Amino acid sequence: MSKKAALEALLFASPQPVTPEQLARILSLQTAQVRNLLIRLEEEYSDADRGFMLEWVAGGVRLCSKPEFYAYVEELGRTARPGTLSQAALETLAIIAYRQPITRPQIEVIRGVRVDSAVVSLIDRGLVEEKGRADGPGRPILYGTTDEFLIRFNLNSLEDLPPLKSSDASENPPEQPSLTFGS
Amino acid sequence: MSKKAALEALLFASPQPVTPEQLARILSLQTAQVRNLLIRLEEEYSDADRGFMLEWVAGGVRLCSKPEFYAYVEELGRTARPGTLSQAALETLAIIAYRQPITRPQIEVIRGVRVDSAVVSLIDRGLVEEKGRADGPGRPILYGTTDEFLIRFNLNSLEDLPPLKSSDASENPPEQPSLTFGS
Amino acid sequence: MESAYRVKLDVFEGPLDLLYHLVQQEEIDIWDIPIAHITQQYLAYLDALRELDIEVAGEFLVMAARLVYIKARMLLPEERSEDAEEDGDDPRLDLAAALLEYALFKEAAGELGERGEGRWAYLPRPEVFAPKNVKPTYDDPTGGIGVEELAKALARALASMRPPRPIPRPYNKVSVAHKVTSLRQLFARRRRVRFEELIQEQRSRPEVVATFLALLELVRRGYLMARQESVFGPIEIERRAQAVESLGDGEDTAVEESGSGV
Repeated sequence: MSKKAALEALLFASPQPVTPEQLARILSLQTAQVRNLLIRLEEEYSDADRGFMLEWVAGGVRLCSKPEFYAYVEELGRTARPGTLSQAALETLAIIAYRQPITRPQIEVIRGVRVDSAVVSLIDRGLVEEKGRADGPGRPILYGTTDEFLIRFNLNSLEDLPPLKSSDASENPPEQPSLTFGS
Repeated sequence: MSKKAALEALLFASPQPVTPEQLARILSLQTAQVRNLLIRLEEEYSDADRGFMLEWVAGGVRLCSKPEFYAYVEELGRTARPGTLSQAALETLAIIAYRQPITRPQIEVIRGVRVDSAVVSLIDRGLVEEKGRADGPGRPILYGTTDEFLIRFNLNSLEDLPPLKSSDASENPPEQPSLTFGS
Repeated sequence: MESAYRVKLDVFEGPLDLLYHLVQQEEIDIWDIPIAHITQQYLAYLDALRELDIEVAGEFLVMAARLVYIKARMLLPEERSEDAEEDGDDPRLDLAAALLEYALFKEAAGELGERGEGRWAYLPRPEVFAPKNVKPTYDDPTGGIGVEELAKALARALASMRPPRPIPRPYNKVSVAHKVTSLRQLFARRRRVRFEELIQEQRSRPEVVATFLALLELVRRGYLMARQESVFGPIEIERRAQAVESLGDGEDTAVEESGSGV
């Protein structure tokens, strides 16, 4: 088995810098041998055709992406998430769209569960934003939909939202005797 | 700037699988070009002198250390060996994988026992997640598998699951129209 | 505890697992299970468990009942309507179907297990190096849903909404002593009251508890007695005639101390 390959595997998988001494112990090699191998790896990685490098930092060596590619890597961080809305986010968005402005506790009364993360994800997506604060104890934040929301759903205004066609009678927010909004 | 190097930098920076489409968009390349580069990288890494490899999994690609070096990596203190899945968890996972989205009561009909704790443990391990709610009374939670499931079982997609087959020869009922396998 | 004999017991995941094992062990045609024989084996296994003091899960017992039921139905003379198919109402069919479906997934679970074997040895780059703290952008933040989906989602959310929970009234402290007093007043007027009636009058769980404790206290003091004519019959609470006078004020304070509220 190639000690060089094993060394590369160790560097690849280590979450923090490792010292040549540590590596030597794990690989049953002399520290000097490890240093030589590390120098060979460093040279190989320095080729312009390679995307990562070996870096000597306080406490040892580690691998990292080459700085000239940081812009790409950042872009990856932005787009890595899949676009589909979770069921929780979808229902939360629907409640906000039809009942805005609305506070988080009010949404939670309808959904019956906490909606913190759903609201955060909707804000991240630019579909929902804060719309001031409600009166009352604690003055909770009011949420509503954004212009981006209208554009994405191809709506001219909120009045273009399709009417609720269920037999549900509780369509008009002001008169809902059964709904105890707020905590 | 070498696109191959940039591609490697991206793979190197992403622990999660990324799709060729994502990579192509970030690098302003055609998906086909990205695929060709990925195949070249895969070949290079397959050399016995290299410590990590390229893997096509969960609909994308990722780099991972070669399994033959796991013993070394473990000594670094990075333990990845999870507790093995219990038979109960494995059976529950299989049912969810093949019949998703599925509710807990539906799983319990097939297994003939309660599966609460098995489902919880699968969620804890990140192999299973909620996928919305079923219609009907009580609107029970629907469960499905995660990308982590695909990675853990080395599947590119759910279509790669081997077809269900029984080891039992006497699989065909004499004649009874009332049998409804699955839902 | 030293056991004279040793039984090797396989662990089964549930009643279907056990049944499937028995069927396979005996190389039985799953569509023609000799139900009496299998039931006997099944029950024998449960007995073995009990002998080892292993608690048998409820699901195993439910299946045992189901087996016995099927066995009984097979013994009954068949009252077959003329147009019924030959095997149309064989009570074993549902069981066979359930067994087969379970077997499919047991098999699949085994394959999955093998597939996952050793997969942990493939380590990705550590999460700490993943690009972080970048606000994600989305090609389509809506995830491709249309506006009709929104209306449906709201209807769904409203439909599954539970009626608001009534705000629980803060429990008033209920004193056992107080209940003792009111029970005495009641039994001064009526000699005999049904236990059920006493409990039904109470408006909260603490009051039920206090009433019950007060009853016990009065029975202990010999003021009341409880009687039940038949097993599971109604319980009647009755005042003992000779005990009324023995209740002094001094004893009453003792109750107030012990029953300072629930």
